Order: sequence, then structure tokens, then C-alpha cells
Amino acid sequence: MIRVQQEDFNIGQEIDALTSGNTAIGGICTFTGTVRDMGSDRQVTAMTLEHYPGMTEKALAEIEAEAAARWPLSASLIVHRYGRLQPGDRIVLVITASAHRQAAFDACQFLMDWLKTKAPFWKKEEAEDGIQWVEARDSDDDAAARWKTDK
Amino acid sequence: MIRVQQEDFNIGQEIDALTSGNTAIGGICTFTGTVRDMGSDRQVTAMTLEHYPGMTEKALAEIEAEAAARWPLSASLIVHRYGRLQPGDRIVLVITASAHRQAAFDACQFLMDWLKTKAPFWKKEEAEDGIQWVEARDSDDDAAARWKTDK
Amino acid sequence: MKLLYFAWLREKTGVANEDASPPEHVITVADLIQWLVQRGGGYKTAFSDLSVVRVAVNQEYVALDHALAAGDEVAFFPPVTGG
Amino acid sequence: MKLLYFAWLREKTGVANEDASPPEHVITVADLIQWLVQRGGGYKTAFSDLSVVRVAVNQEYVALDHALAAGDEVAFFPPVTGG
Repeated sequence: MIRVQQEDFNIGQEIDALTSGNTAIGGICTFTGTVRDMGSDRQVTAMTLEHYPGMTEKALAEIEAEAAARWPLSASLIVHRYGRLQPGDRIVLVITASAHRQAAFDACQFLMDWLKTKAPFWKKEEAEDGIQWVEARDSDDDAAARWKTDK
Repeated sequence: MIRVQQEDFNIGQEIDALTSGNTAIGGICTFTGTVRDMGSDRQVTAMTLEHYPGMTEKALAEIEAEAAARWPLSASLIVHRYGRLQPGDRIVLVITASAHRQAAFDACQFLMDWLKTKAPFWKKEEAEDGIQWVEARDSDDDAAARWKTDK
Repeated sequence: MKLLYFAWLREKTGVANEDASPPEHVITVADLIQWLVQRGGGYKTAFSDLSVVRVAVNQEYVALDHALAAGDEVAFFPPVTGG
Repeated sequence: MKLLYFAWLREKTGVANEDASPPEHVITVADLIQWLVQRGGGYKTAFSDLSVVRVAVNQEYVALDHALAAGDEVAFFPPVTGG
């Protein structure tokens, strides 16, 4: 399941809704991205996440379907926020549940790596010295590249 | 922080208690292990986790300290239950928080791999065809071995 | 053809979205960009470094040599930074 | 010396913990096991395959050639299966 929303989310409730009652699950991995006050080497006071409505949902659904094809997942969820956020706020949540611990870990990391490089979101940071768009990092491309199947 | 307890835990509350207010955190990874109804190829109706009081706490604290030495963690938590559990019940929770996503993922996985091979817990499964101790799996040893620094 | 601009491409062009009817010689995405750049001003600045411009046609990533069709939704944006 | 047994080692020996005073020739963990096996019965069965027995002395994993000291807490258990 995927959701793109302005509102915050509750990690515990999301895990429960996704997994409770499913006794085939042996492991649940979650990753939550939060706003750091120290972004690209500057003190960040707030940030705004812009996205591409329509393509975002499509990209997330495709990424989730690919994870489900590659690993034996019992359930998965991607929630990504947009709008203005402050340090400490949650940005993104990925949950993967599987009978097998390694599958849950790998799928969760795969989803985060692809989100970082493929999902159409852009961050604009507000700091004391002004407002600027966050630049994409090569390390995120490298992280996503390790999942390429054609290597 | 580490805790060994009979009671269940609330993942959302544990994350909040560990991370809220810490705006240096950029990513939080969690892993929750749960009781599957299909254990070692048999239908499991319940299981009992025995542990070695004293050594368990010591082993978990050492493992957590090693993770903190190897990755730049802002916070971490290991909670492991013992006693009688049923399919769907939570067994273990690991939370790692870091400024960096990869550190949070790696440390969480490292902690789980070492828990599986070093923490003195033993599972006894109850199934329709009887009660038996779960045998350790080579795959868990392999998973733990990849973190060895002397390779 | 519907054109969309996001993040600093939106700010530099000064346009969030627009309907465009490029001439017949505009076949590929690269042609379309060249045509937009000829408008000058914000468009010229926005497309001055194509290494930091990503393109999606009908919400799928495409390369610069992708051939366009009438009615396409073409989006221009920088490398993504969500998550 | 305090001896502890966990999981099926506890069940096979029939003992969860005991105080033991091994003779002087018991220097290492291997010597201690040999001495216990000579008691026969559950001990002999419990230690019949040392490849599935792990040993901790004072709550730290040790090898079979580890030298024991008076007052040690020695625990015997199978490979762990928590998590």
C-alpha cells in the first residue's frame, strides 16, 4: 500500500494496521525518515517538500510492486509526506513484513534507496542564511545502483 | 538501552521515547521479530523462550556497545522477551536512530544478526506433533559472519 | 501538449504548468527543450545545464531522445531529493 | 564452582544449576565435561555431541581449552535460537 499525504503518521498504528492478525509474519522492518536540523551543512529551521501529484503515486506503486516481486513479502507500506515540515518531523515511512528477516530488511532498504532516487519529491530547506533547494547526492545514486539486477 | 522482559512492548511508544526531541536524527530503523505459526516446517501453536538471566543482559549490552562503536548512532534500543508466546506475538525489537540512513539500517541488521547467534535465548516450539527445541540455523551464523571485521 | 515544471525549474521558468503547441520539427524531448530555450529569459536559465534536469513523459522517466506524441504530459524537474 | 544448564542440556541432565567441587586434575572446560560425563546417566547423554554444546564462563563464551578458576560460574547450553 502507498500513501502520499500532508498529515503526519503514527508508526505504531501503521504497523498494527498492516500486520496484526497475520501469523505468517516472522519479521517487520520499518524505516522512518525525519527532518534533521542540520541539513546540507547548514542549520535548518524548516523545509518544504514539493511533489508531482499523479507521478508520485505511480512511482511509489511501481517501486512497491517491484519489491513484492523480488522478495517474499507478507505486506508492505510506503507513506510519504509533502508540505512544510520542521526539524524532528517525520517525512517518510516504509514498512516491510515477511516470514524471513533478511527479506524484510532487504526490501525495506531497497524501497528507501529507490524512493531517494526515483520518487518525484524535492526538498527546499530554510536556514538562517536563506532558502535553497537540496541537491541530490551521489551517495543516494550509489545506494540505489546496488539493487540493479543487470549488473 | 537494553531490556529483557516477559511483558509485550509497544513499538510506537518505544520509538517516541527513544527519539522524540532529538532533531539530529535523520533516520530510524526498527526490526520486530514475531512468532510465526509455521516454525521449522511444522504448525506451531505456542513457544517458550528460555534465557540465561545475567548473561543475557550482559551480551545485549555488549552487542549494543559494539554497534555504537561501529556506526554513528544517535540512539538505540534492544528489547527481548522471554516466557511463553503465541503466534503473532512480538519477540524482539531493535531500534537504531542515526543522522544517516545507511548507518541506521546497517546497525539494526548487525544487532539482529548478532542477537540471533550470540544472545543466550532458546526457543521451544509447541506443535500438534509434540514439543521440541528449535535448532540453530546455519543461515544465522552466515548472516552474523558478514559483520566480522577480521575478514 | 502539457508542460510541467517542478522545484527550481518551476522557479526559474516562472511557470508551474502550461499548454504548448511546439512546431512540427520538434520530435524528441531534446528538440522540445531547444525550442523552449529559444524563448529566452527564465527558460534559457532553467535549461542551461541539462545534467541536472530530469524529464518524465506521461509520468515515466525518459531520456532526451524520447520521441514525443501529441497530448503528452511532459514534466521537467531536478534530480529528486525526497525520502 | 557453580554449574548452570539451559534448554535441552537442563532437561537431559535434569539439573538447572548445581554447586560442584571438581578434583584438582580438572583444569579446563574439556576436563570438567569429561568429569561430568563420568557421572553417567543424563550427563553422559547431554554431552554426547559437543558440537552442539556452547560454554560460557562467568557469562562470557569460552572454548573447551579455557582454564577454570575456583568460584567460576560455568554455563552449558545449545547454540542460541532467540531473536
